[in-house]
Amino acid sequence: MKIEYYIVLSLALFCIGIAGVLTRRNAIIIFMCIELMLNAVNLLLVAFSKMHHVAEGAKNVAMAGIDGQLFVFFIMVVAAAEVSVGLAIIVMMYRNTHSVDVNFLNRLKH
Amino acid sequence: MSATVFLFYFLSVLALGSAIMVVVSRNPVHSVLWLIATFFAISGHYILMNAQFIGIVNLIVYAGAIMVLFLFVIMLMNMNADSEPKKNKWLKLAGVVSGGCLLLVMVAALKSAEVKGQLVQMKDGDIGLIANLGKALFTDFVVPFEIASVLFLSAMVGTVVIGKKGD
Amino acid sequence: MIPVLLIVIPLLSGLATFLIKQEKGAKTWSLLASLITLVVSVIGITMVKDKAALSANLEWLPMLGSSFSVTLDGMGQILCLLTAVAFPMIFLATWNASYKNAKSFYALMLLGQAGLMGAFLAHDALLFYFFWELALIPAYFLCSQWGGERRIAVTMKFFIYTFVGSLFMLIGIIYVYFHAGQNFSIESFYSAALSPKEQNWLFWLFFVAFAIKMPIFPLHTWQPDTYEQSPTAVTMVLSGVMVKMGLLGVIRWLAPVLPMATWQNGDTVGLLCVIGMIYASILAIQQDDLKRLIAYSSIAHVGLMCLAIFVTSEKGMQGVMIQMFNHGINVIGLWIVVELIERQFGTRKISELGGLAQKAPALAILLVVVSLANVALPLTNAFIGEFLLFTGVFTSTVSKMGPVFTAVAGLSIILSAVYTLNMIQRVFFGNTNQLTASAHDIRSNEKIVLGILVVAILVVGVYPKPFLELTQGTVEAIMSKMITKHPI
Amino acid sequence: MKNILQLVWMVPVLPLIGFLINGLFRKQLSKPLVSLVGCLSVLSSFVISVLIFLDVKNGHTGVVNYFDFISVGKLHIPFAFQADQLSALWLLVVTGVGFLIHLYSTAYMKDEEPQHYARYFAYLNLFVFSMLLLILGANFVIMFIGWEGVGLCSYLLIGFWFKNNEYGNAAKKAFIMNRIGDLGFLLAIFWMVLKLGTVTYHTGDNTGVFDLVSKLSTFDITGITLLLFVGATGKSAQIPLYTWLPDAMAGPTPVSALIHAATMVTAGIYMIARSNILYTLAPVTQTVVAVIGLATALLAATIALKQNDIKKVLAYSTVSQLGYMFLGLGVGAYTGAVFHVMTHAFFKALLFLGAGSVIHAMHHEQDIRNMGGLKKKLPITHLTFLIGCIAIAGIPPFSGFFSKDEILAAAYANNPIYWYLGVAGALMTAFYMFRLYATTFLGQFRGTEEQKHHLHESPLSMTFPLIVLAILAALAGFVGVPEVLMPNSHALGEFLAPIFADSAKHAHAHHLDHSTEYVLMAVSVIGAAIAIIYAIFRFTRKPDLQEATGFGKVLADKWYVDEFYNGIIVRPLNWLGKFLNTYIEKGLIDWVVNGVGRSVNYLSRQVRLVQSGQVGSYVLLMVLSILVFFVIQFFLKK
Amino acid sequence: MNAIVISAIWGVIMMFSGAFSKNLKTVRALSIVGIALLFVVNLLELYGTHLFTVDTKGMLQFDSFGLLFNAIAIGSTAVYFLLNGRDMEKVGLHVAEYYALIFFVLCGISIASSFSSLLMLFLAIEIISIPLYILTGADKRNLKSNEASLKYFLMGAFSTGIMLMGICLIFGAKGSFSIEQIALGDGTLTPMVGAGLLLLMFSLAFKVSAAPFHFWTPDVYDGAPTVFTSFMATIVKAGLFIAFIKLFGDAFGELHGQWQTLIAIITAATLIIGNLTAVFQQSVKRMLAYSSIAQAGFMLFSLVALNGMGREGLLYYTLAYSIPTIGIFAILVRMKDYTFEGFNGLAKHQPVLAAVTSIFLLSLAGIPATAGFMGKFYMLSAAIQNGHVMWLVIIGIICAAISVYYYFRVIQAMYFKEGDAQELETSSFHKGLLVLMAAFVIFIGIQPQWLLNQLYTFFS
Repeated sequence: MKIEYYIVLSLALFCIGIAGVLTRRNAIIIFMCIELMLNAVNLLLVAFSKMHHVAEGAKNVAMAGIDGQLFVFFIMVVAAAEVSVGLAIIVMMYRNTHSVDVNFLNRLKH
Repeated sequence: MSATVFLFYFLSVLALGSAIMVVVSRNPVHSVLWLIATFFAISGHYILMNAQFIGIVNLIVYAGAIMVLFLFVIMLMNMNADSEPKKNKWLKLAGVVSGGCLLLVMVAALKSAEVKGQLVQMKDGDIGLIANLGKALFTDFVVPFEIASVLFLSAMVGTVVIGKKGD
Repeated sequence: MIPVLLIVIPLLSGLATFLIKQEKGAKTWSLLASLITLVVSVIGITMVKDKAALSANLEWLPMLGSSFSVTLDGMGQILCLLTAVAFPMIFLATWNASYKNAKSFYALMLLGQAGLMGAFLAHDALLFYFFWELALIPAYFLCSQWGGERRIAVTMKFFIYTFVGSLFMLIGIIYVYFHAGQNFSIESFYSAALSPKEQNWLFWLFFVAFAIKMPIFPLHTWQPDTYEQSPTAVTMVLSGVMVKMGLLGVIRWLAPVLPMATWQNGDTVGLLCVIGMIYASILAIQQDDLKRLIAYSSIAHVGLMCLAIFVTSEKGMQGVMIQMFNHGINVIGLWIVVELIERQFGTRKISELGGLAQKAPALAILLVVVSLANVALPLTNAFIGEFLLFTGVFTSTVSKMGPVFTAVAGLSIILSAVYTLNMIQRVFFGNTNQLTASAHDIRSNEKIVLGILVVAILVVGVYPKPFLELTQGTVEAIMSKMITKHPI
Repeated sequence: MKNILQLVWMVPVLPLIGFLINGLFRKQLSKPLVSLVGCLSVLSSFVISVLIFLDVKNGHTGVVNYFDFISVGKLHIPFAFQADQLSALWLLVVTGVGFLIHLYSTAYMKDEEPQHYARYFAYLNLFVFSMLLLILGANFVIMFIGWEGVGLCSYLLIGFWFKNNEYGNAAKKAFIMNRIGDLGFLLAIFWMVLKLGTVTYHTGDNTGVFDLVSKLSTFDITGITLLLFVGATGKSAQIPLYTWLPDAMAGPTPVSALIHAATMVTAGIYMIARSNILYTLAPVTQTVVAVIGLATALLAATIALKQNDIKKVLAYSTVSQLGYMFLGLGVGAYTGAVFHVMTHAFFKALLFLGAGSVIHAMHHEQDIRNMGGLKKKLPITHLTFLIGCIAIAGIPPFSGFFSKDEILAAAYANNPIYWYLGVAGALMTAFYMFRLYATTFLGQFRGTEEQKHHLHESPLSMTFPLIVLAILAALAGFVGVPEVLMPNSHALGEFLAPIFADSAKHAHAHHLDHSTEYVLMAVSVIGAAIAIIYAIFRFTRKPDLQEATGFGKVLADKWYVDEFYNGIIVRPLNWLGKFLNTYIEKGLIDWVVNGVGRSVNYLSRQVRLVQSGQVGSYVLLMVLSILVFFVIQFFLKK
Repeated sequence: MNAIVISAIWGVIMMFSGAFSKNLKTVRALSIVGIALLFVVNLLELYGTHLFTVDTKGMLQFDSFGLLFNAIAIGSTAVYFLLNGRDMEKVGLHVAEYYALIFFVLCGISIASSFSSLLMLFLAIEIISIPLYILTGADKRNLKSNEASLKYFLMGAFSTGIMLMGICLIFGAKGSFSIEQIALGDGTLTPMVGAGLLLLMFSLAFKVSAAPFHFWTPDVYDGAPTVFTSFMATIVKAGLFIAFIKLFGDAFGELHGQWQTLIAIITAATLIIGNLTAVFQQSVKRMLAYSSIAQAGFMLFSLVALNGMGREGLLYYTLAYSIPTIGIFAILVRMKDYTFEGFNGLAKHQPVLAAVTSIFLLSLAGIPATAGFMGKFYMLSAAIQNGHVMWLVIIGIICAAISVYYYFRVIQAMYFKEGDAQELETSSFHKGLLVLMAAFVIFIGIQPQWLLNQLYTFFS
C-alpha cells in the first residue's frame, strides 16, 4: 500500500476527532473524540514505521522504523494515565454539578 | 484487487464510518460502542501491517480497558440520549466545517509530501513482533520506559487526590 | 569621583530619609543633603582643569559592553549645578508647607535628584537610559501621592506617555548598540556606522522620547495637566530640571549620534518647535490657572531651545546651554511664587486673585523680577540665553529657514509679554477682593530663596561670561561631531 | 583730559545706585532723604555729563570697554560705552531735564505714602539709568538693553498707581507695543550678526557695523534699516505703534514729561541718528521713514485738535512732533532731527510740567473744559506755559522755530509735498496748542467752587524747573541758527558733524537758494501766527465745551484707531486662543492622546468578550487559528 | 540526570510522607529538604558531578543551558515552597500529595530541559501537565476549581493530540524521533516537516499560553487555587518555554527563516491580546493571568530571534518574571478580596508588603533598576539583533507601555486610594522572605553581572 492512503485515512480520523470535539457538549464524548485523535496518530505512526522499515531496510538497518511502534506504545501508556485522571476530574465535576455539559462551564470567563 | 487492498479499504471504511458514528450518536453509550468498533478496525490495520503487538495491545488496552472505563463512568452517571441538550446548530455546523476544512488543508498541504509514493510494508516484516519490540524497549527505550513510571505515579496520586471522597 | 558623589549623595540620603520618623527631621536632613550636593557640584565646577576628578568609569556590565561611566563635562556641570541649586531652593521655599508622610516625600525628592544627576552625567547609553527612567519613578509617586484632585489619572497619563517615548528610545539605543560594536559607551555611539536611512528612522525613535520629555508640540498635552496636578515642589523639579533631560538627550545622545538625520530633519523639527512656541504662547494667554499658564509658557521656552539645537549653530547651542540653566532658575522662581500664593489663598485661579501688591509688596517685587526674566528682559539671565538662541537660529548656516523661524518664533517674545503682564496685573495689581484683603507678605525664608534667585537672575544676566566659558568646550565638541559627520 | 572719559561709567551707575538705595530701603528712608538720593544721583550724573560734553567738544571721543558681555565663537559683544558728540549731547539732555523733573517730582508727588514715594524715585532713577545705557552703549546690544530697560520703566511708571486697573492696562499696552517694535530691533541685530558678525558701531580696527556697511547688499541694508525703524516706531510712537503714548498719560505727570516727551520717546531718533550711515545708504527706508513720520505728524495733529484732556493734547502733540523728527531723519536732515529732539525736550518737558502744575493746582483735574482763567492764579505757570506754546508753534526766535524750520527746509529740498503737508501740520500744531492755552489760562474759570478756593501757584521746587526749562525753550534755538539768517552760526551742526560725516559724503546735497528759504520760513511763521491769533480769539471767548459731533467726533475719538486695532488684532487673537484651547488643544490633540487610552480600554472590553468561558468556542477558535496558520504557511507564503 | 532521578524519588517520598506522618510540619520540612537536595544535586551536575551514570541512548542530553535553567526553576520552587507552604495546606487535605505532584512536575521540567528525542519531549510535557490538571482541581468543592480543572484537562488533552500528530508527521518525514536526526537536512522545509513543525508549534504555544492558543490560561489561572496558579504561571511556564526553545532551536534551527514569521505573528498576538485584555480586569488574580500571557509574549521574543542573546535572555527573563510573580501571588493568596479595590489603602496598613508589591510590579512592568527591565532589555536586544522583526519590537514596546497601566493600577490602589485594607495574616518570616526577594529583584536589576557571569560561563 502507498503511504498516502494511510496519511489520508489517518488525517480523516484525526479531523473527525476534532470535529467531534467541536460539535459535542458532553465532556466524556469530547474526551472520547480526543482518544480518537490519538488513535489516528497511532495508526499513522505504525504506517510510517512500516514505511521506514522498507526504505531504511534497504540500507541494511535491521530494526529500522521500530521506534515508531514503540512510540505508539508510549502513547497508549500516556493515554491510559490521562484517561484515569480525566475521568476522575469528570466524575468530580459530575459529583458537584450533576452535569458533564461543557456549556455549563462558564463561571470563569472574560 | 488483492485481499490486502480489499481488507485495507474495508477496515478504512469501517474505521471512518464508526468514527463518524461516535461523533453523531446521540446516546453516549452508543458512542462508546462505536468507538470500540473504530478501535477494532484500527487494530485490524495494525495486524494488516504485521504490527501484531500493537494490534493486540490496542485491543486489550484501548478497546478492553480504557473503553470499559468510559462505559463504567457513563453508566455511573446514568446518561442516555436525552441527557445531552442540543447544541447550537450553527456552532455544530461551524465545528463540522472547520474540521472538514482542516482535513482539506492538511491533505492539500501534504499532497506533495516528501514521502509520496513510498510503500508501506504489509503482512511482512518483523519489527512489529513482540520479541523485537521488547528488546528495543528494554535497551534503547529503557529510559523513557522508566520515566513513564513517573507519569503513572503522578496519575495515580492525582486520581487519589481527585477521586478520594471525604473533603 | 565628583560625578559619582553627585549621584550617590542624594541616592543614599534619600534612602536614609525613609527611615526618619519626624517631619522636621526629614526636612532638615534632606535640606542638609541637598546642600552637600550643592557644595560638591560647586566644587565640581571649580575643578575645570582636573579632568580625572570629573569623570569616573567603573565596571558595570562588561559583558554587555556597558560601564558605569559618568563625566562632568561643561553641559553636565551646568545642569548638575542647576539640579543642585534647585533642590535646596525647593526645600527652603516649601519649608512652611506640610506634607503628610513627609519622610517619603523628601526621600522621593532626593531619589529623583539622584536620577536626574545620573541622567545628566551618564556617558554610557544604557546607564543614561537607567537614570532617565529612574528620575521618572519618584516623580510619578510624588505626583500621584501628593497631587491635586485628578492626580491619579493625570500622572498615569504622564507616566505612560513618557514611558512610551522612553521605550522608543530604548529601541534606538539597542539598535545603535549593535552597530557600535556592541558597546554602549558614548564614544562608540558617536562612531557608530549607520547609513543615512537607518539614521533617519532611528532619529524619530530618539526624538519622540526627547520630544515628549521637553515637551514639543504636539506631544505636550501631558504637561499642563501634570504641572497643574502635581504638588508645586514636584512641578518645580519637573519643569525646572527634568525638562532639561530632554534637551540634554537631544544634545548629547541624538544630534552627535545621528548627525545626518539631524541635519535632514532639522527643519521639520524646527517647524514643530516654532508652531509649538506660538501655539503655547497663545494658549498661555487663555489660561486662568497660574500653573497652567506657566506650563504653557514653559513649552514655548523649551520649544525655542529645541529649535536652536536643530538649526545646528554654535551660538544657538551655546544659548541652549546657558538657557537650560536660566530657564530652570526662572521657572522655579515662578513656581515658588505660585506655591506661596496657593498656600496662602488656596487657589491658583487668576480671576480669583488681585491686588496682592498692596498686601504683599515683597512678593510682588520678586515676582515681577522673575516674570521679567521669564519674558527675557535684558540684564536678566534669560535675555542672554534668548539672544544667543535667536541669533543662532537666525544666523544658522545649516537651516535655510533660520530667518523665517526667528521672525515667527520672535512673535513669542511679544506674546510672552502679553501673558506675563496679564498675569502680573490681574494677580498683583488692581484692588484687593475678599480673598486677598487679609493677605500677608511672605516669610523671611521665602524672601531669602526668592532673593537668591533674583540675584542669580541678575548676575547671570549682567555677567554671563563664566557660564558661557564653562560650556564652550562641550559646545565645540558637539558641533564638531554634528558638522564633520555630515556628508557635505 | 582722558580721565574724564574714564568716568563715563559713573554716569549711568550713579542713578543705578540711587535706584538701589531707594528701592531696597524704601520702607526705612524718609521722604526728604529719598528726594535727596533721587535728585542728587541724577544731578551728579549731570555734572559728569557736562564734563564729558566739554571733553568731547574738545575732540576727545572714545570707546571704553568694560568686560565681555557675550562672547561666543566669533561673536564678541563687549559691555562698552561710547562717548562721542551724539551721546554727549543726549547725556546732557537726559540728565539735565531728568534732574529738573526729579526736582519737580519732589513736590508733585509729596502726597504719596513714603514707601510709594521712594518707589517712584527708584523707578525714575532706574529709568535714567536705562536711558543712559541706551545712549552710552557702544553697540546695538547695549543699546537694546537700555531700549528695553526704558520700556520697562515706562511700564512701571505708567502703572505706578497700580490699584487702578485702567492705568495697569495702559502700562501693559505700552509695554507690549514697545515689544513689537523691539522684535524688529532684535531681528535687525540678528541680521547684522548674520552678515557682519558684529554689532559694535565702530571699532578701532574698522570692523564695526558702520565700518563694514560697504559689505552689505542693498537688500540687507534696507532690511536692517526697516527693522530698526520698526523698533523706532514702537519706542517713538509712530504709525502704526503710536497708540500707547496717549494712554501712557495715565502715569504721574512728571513721568509724562520725562519719559513720554523729553527722553524715552526720542530713543528712536537717537537710534536712527546713530546708524545714519545705514539709512543714508538705504533710500527706500528713508522714504518710508519720511512718509511714516509725516503721516504720524499729521494724524496726531488732527487728533490733538479735538482733545479735551490737557495731557492728551500734549501727548498727541508729542507724537506729532516726533513725526517731524522722523520726517527730518527721512529726508537726511539728521542734525535737524537731533536739534528738534533737543528743543522739543525742553519745550515739551516744560509744557508737561506746566500742565502738571495746573493739574496739581486743580486737584487732579485734567479736563480743560473745567479750567479757564488760570492766568491770574498761576502766573509763573502761565508764563512758562505760554513760552512753551510759542516755542512749539514755531514762532521765532523761540527754539521750536529753528529746529522745525531746519527739518521743513530739508523736506522741501527733498520733496516739496513733504513741506506742504509739514507746514499744514505745523499750523495745526499752533492752533491746538493755543486752543489749549486759551481754554486753560484765558477766559473765565469754569471749575467748581472748591477748586477755585484752593487754586494756588505751585511751590518753588516745581516752578524752578519750569523757569529753567522756559529759558531753555526760549533760547536753545540759537545753537542752530540757519545758514541764511546768520552764516556759520550752526553750532550744533558743527558739533555733530563728525557723527554725520559719512552720511554727508553719500548724501546728495540739496541746497535751497536763500530766497526760497526765506519764503518758506515766512509762510510757516505767518501761517502759525494766524493760527495762534485765531485760536486765542476763538477759544478765549467761547471754548468748545460740547461733545464733538460729526467729523469732530471722529477726531475726538482718535480716528477709531484703537477700535480698529482691537478688531483686527486683540479680538482675533483672543478668539484664536479660545479656538485653539477648545478645539485644537482639548478637542484634537488631547482628544487623540486620551483617545488612545480610551480605545485601548474599548478594545480591552471587546477583546475580553472572546474569552467567553466556553470550551467549545475556545477549541473552535484554536482550530480556526490552526487553519489560518496552515493557509499562511503553505498557501500564502511565496 | 541527578535532578530527574532525585525529583522522582522525592516525589515518591513525599507521597508516602503523607501516609506516615499526619503532622503537616514534617511534610513541609521534608519538602524543603527535598527541594534543597534537588538544588544541590543539580548544582553538582552543573559542576560536573554525575550521581547517576545512565546510558540514555540519546534520549536525554544534559547541557549547561538546561542545567542552569533547572537551577533557576528549582531555586524558584524553593522560594515558592518557603513562601507558600502554609497556604498550600489550606487548599485541601492532601498536602503531601500536592508536594509529590510538584516534585513530579519538577521531574518533568528537568526532562523538558534536557530531552533530545521527541519521545522524551512528549513524556516530559505529559509529566508536567497531568499533575497540573490535578492541582488545578485540588480545591475540590470549589466549582471554579472544578471547572478550571476540566477545561484545562480537555484542552490539554486536545493539544496533546495536536502535538502527537505533529510528532508523527515529523517521524514520517525524518524516520526518527531524535533531535539530531531531525536537525539534519538541507535547510529546505518539506511539506510534511512543515506540517509537523506547525502542529508542534501550536501545541507548544498552547502549553506556554501563547495566543491564539491561550484561551485556557485566564480561566485556569483564575479558577485554580491561588497557590498553584502561582506555580503554574511561573516555573511551569518557564519550563515549557525551555522545551519550546530547545526543540525549535535544536531541531528546527536551520529552518528558522521558514517559521520565523509565524512565530512572530503568534508573539504579536500574544502580546496584544494579553495586554489588552488585562487592562479591563477587575480581579487582580485574573489580571495577573492575562499579564502572564503578556509576559509569555515577551519570552517568545527569544524564539523569534533565536540567537544567543535570546537564550540568555530567556533564562534571565524566567528569573525576572518568576520571582516577582511568585511574590505577588504570595501576597495575593492571603487576601480575601482579589479585586483591585481590595488593595486600596494597603500601603497604610502594611507598608512593607505594599512596598514589596510595588517593587514586584515595577519589575513586571520593566522599569529600570529592577530585574524585569534587564529581562525586557535582553528580549528586545535579541529581536533587534535578529533584525527582521522590527515591527514586532514596536508592538512589544507599545504593549509594555500598556502593561504599565494595569500593573500601576495596583500601585495606585495601594498608595493613592483611601480604603480599609483587609486584614492580612503575615508572619515576619513571610515578610522577611518577600523583602529578600524584592531586594534580589533590585539587585539583579542593578547588578545583573552576577547572573550574566553565570550565563556567559556556561555558554562559552
